[in-house]
Amino acid sequence: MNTVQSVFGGQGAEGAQFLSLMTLFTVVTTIIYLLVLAYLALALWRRRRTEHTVESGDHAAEPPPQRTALIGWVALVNTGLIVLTVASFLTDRAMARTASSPALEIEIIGHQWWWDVKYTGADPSQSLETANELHLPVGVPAHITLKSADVIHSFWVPNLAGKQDLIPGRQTDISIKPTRTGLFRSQCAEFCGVQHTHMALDVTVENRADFLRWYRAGLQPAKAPTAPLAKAGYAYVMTRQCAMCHNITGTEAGSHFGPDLTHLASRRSIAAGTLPMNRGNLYGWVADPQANKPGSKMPTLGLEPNELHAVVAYLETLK
Amino acid sequence: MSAAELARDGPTLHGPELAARLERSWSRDPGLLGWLATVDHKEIGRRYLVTAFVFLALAGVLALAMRVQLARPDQNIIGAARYNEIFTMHGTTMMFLFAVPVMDAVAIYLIPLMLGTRATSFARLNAFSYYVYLAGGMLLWIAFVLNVGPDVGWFAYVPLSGPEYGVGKRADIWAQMVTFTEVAALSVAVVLTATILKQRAPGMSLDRMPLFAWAILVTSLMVIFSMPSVALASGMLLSDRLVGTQFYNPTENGDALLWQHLFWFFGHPEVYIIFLPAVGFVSEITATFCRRPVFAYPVMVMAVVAIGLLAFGLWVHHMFATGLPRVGYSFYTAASMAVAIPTGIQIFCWITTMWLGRPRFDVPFLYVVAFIVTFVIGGLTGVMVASVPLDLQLHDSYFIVAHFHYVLIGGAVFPLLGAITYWYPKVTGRLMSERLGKLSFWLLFGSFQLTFFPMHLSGMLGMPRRVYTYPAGLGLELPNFLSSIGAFIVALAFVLFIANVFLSLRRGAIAGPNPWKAGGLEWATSSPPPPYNFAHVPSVGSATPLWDGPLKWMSGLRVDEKEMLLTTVVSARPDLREPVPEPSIWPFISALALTVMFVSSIFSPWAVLFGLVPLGVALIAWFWPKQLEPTAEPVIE
Amino acid sequence: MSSPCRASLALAAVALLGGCDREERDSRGQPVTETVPAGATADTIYPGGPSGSTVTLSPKAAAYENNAYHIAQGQQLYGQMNCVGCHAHGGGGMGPALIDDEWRYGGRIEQIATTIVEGRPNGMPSFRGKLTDTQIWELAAYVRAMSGQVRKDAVGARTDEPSNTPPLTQTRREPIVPGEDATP
Amino acid sequence: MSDAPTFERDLADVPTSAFGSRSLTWWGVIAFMAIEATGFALAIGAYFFLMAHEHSWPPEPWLPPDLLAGTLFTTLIVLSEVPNTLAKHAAEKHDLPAVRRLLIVMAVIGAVLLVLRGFEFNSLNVRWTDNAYGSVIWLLLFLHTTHIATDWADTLVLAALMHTREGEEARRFTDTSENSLYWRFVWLTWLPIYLLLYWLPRWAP
Repeated sequence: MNTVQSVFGGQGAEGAQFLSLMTLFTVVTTIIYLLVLAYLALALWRRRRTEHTVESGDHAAEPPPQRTALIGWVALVNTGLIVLTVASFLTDRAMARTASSPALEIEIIGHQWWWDVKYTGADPSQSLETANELHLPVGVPAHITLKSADVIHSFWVPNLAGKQDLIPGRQTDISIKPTRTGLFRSQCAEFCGVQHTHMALDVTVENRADFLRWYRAGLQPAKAPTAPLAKAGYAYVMTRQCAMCHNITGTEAGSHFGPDLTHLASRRSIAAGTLPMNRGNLYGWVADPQANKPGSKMPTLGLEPNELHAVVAYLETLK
Repeated sequence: MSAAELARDGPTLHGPELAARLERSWSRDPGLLGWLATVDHKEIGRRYLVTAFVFLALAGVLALAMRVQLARPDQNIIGAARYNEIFTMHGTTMMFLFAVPVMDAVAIYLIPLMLGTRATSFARLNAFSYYVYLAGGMLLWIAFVLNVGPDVGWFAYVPLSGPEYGVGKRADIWAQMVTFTEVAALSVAVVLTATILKQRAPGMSLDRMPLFAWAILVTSLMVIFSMPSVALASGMLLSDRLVGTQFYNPTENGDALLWQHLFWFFGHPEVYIIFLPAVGFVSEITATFCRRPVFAYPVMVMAVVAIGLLAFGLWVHHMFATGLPRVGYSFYTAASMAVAIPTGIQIFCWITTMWLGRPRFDVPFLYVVAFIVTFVIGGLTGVMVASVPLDLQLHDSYFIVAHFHYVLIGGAVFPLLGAITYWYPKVTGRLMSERLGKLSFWLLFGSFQLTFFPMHLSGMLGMPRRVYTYPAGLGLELPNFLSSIGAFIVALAFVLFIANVFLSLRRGAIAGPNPWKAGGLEWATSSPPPPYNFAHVPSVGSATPLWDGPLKWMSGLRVDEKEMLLTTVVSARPDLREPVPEPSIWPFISALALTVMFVSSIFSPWAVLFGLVPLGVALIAWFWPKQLEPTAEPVIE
Repeated sequence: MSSPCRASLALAAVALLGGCDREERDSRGQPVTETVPAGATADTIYPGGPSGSTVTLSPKAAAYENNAYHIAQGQQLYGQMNCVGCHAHGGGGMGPALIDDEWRYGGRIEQIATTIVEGRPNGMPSFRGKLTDTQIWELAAYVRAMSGQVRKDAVGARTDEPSNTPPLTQTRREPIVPGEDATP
Repeated sequence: MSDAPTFERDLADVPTSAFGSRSLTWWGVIAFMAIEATGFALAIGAYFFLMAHEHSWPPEPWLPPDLLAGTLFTTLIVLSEVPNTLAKHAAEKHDLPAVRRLLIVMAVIGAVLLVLRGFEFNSLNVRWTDNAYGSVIWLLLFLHTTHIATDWADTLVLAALMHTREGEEARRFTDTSENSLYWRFVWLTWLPIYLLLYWLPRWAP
């Protein structure tokens, strides 16, 4: 059973509350279902003593025990539903309570087929922007503001909490309080176009120390390349197509239309979960993105082999 | 001729001679023109049924294509763009071109027979509705073949289907197809409502009406009050895409949620519009095969009406994840839970009918049992997703795909197949084969569970809806593989069912008027019924006329002119003799003019104006009254 | 029943033949020979640039001119590549207006493509090497759509931005006669 | 059915046409009214939904529609109820000459109303492409205009019909009374739209 992307994980406070409510619902509904099946089975295969049919002449008869049974059944169904409704309402309030004291402010902007993740704090100099990855300190309630830049997407980390849509022109939010560490995978849940399938987000819940170490590393600009091949790659990236769409903090590439590449090499996947991060996939992606993610906004550049080696070498320095 | 000499049925004129004369005045002329001009509800009902099943087969093939693509992880048999087109076509065809029209088909065919009348009201409007529906279906599928098929999902959320991101004419084709099918469904709803309220056999007061007629009445009223919502929404989407209005443009104070509100205000009643006729089928089949009327008739009627009303109050449960205020959501949770009560009552009443009666395990009854076993699972998963915290995890995942296939296939297609097997002898005069019927039933029931139960699991393992592939290692391989295997067996079961339908046309046992010894009025006429349904007007004394003593009749309807009896709404006392419209080619021509107007309005908004001229001419010709000989009827009654 | 079926099948067959290129979604873009020498000049963005050869009528023009998918991509690129900065939403500003039919360097798609690749004096930067071939042609297709020279059914009525340009479907102008060079 | 079936009653004496809810076409008209009423209600719902998004209604620089054409239109359409009711009573009394005259009057009124509606479209002070406010205002006016146009065409056809020999037919009088009923529905749906289009922008804060 996978623990990376599943509602059974329950590694978030909201996820755990979902599991307990789901168990209650499953138990109650299973009992009701078994009652229905039992009554159906009995009705179909019981030994007939009395029968009220056309053949027996009194087909219109409706004996009183059945009427009281009907009233009893309605009462049972009503109580079951009331119990479930109240339980659902209480769980909903409990979930809202974790939202009352957020300690971490995050803003996620959905684009056609990738996630722009910004850690917006009170101090602008401490704000960090990354793409397609989300790091959360365990035990710290995070308040995520959700916006969309184009169509409706939906932010859903099954292991941690329920989903919320990202709607253009509106600002929605979600509060997540991770309770156990782990590596999780989130996927866009609202159909948003050709590559809705490859719009994933790698979620990492770690203890506070690791989180702060990652955060401080993220704040650092990209280091200038030293190796000659990486330098050639740097020259290509800065002067050709890459700089027109991507941002690499600390270099002239400053456009925000494509995902932020400042710390690309330290991420777990490429192109919003399309390919796991390794050298071979980097080559495959940069050489021909349209083959791996057809319809993606990243064009196939038609790089020469030497340019390809240079660019990949440079990208690998962006730790 | 004065009123007295007009030929009328009665003691002086009955039996074969009457049948021959009625046959002459009620049948249409042969050939293509006659075929296009028919207003006989039985012919239109059959055409609706055949067309709806053709669309079911087409959409089913698309489902198989999707399952092939999803059988193994990271497959690329079908590209992303093509897969999006396929699942959009599958959803749109099943919802708009199969589910609603097939229920209309059976209702159009059966309601006049069940009510003991000779035709539906507004017979020409009925014919018109079929051609408009056919044109809508052809528009969608010809566009799909021409690589212009919609790829924005069957509910086409804006802004993906809007002018900026809904590229080309794809979403326009979808929106215009919705306009076609909604005009057709509204026309049928008007026809059925008027027929049920005004044309019941004398004595069939509201509390003696068959439960299927109640279900269709409530369904038609739901169509009348919900379909304008999707008409408005798709009209506004078309105007956004073609003339630049700003309804859904977030930057010009439009709102993407306006589309979701308007669409789901129609969307949820839509799924009950599909479900309630199936409730009618189950009630009729259970009554006949348990040899007694359904237990607690008034409670069943109130349950159907309650579902009809509640369905309008819970559309926001489709929008739990859009960030609307949480307090509002809890109202919709309660409303969504409440709609489970009438359904629960109906399930209880059906099973009590089985308890009190003596069930006969023929194929229709097997489908009813399969309906109860399957639909209750779907209903209970529905109760789960009615709760906000659960829905936030389960919404837009394959859990929802499992839920709605359980309630739509389990809740509507199983009763539909049972209904077809049950009324097949009335339509064709021959019984379907019991052996082949049971084989295809068990194959379908088993493979259905194999296909759709694993989807609950793949949904909870985080597989979102509408993904054309999924990565390996998430535990999704097994459930998806099982679903794909199951899908092909479901297809095989359907092929067997269709084979049974065609084989029994010639090799089925001769059925006669009432093979199942049922109690409804439709079993009082011959199989297949003559064009005029009943030689004389039947009069009803109880809810199951054929079970309560010999049938009594009323005479006096004209013979050489098409005429039927109107009765008062509540107690069905004879009220008026209404002439039935003659076959006419004009409904077909009006539908053609409407099609030209709608399709060309996708390409230029002026077409709406210029298209009105031919449409107006055709409608005038349609409504222009037939030249009655002035002396035939005394003018002042 | 059979004759109408045969008629509808024949109709469907005929419809099958008329394939619809307006909707073709080829996101990769055929790897076509560079229409202009694409030497890796390390020049930064500056107006004018070396006067390359004017572009011959390229076969790609047809693929992009009336294709809804490419025009929509061009529309998004127009916003992203900051063409709005000088040309606004087509009304012009520092740069010339694009929604009229005054073309200093030619109104045909390949002439617009050349303008984007070469850059022009008085401020139009050269995008050679900055954008892929496909992107340049998509931008050129969208610019033509803004001036109303594109079939109305290939263009969306509005964008999801504030509505300052009249809807594209309402700006109907007679297309420039191909072949006749529109430079004044 | 071997021998003659037992007959309970003979229906020869049952009338063949009647007015009001006894006639089948009355139910058809009511059903279509229900459809259009739902459509209008939802369009008005969309109006309020979009209004909630604006800080001011109509949004800045746009002015509310001018009152002249709209008010003229409303007074005329309300006044048209007089000939409309007369036509309905005349039809129910089978008074053919009166019905013929009144249908002509209604047709002329319909034409004048459509001309006034043209001026109304001109006096909205906003284009449908300007913003959501403009779009929803044009939508409401366009929906009601199709409403008037369809009933006007129906009145024209009915007027022509009543002038032929067909006019004496009992069913045609039923059609005329139901057409008047539908016209009553047309101007009843106009009143709320008139308030929303012309007065709410002036009253709203």
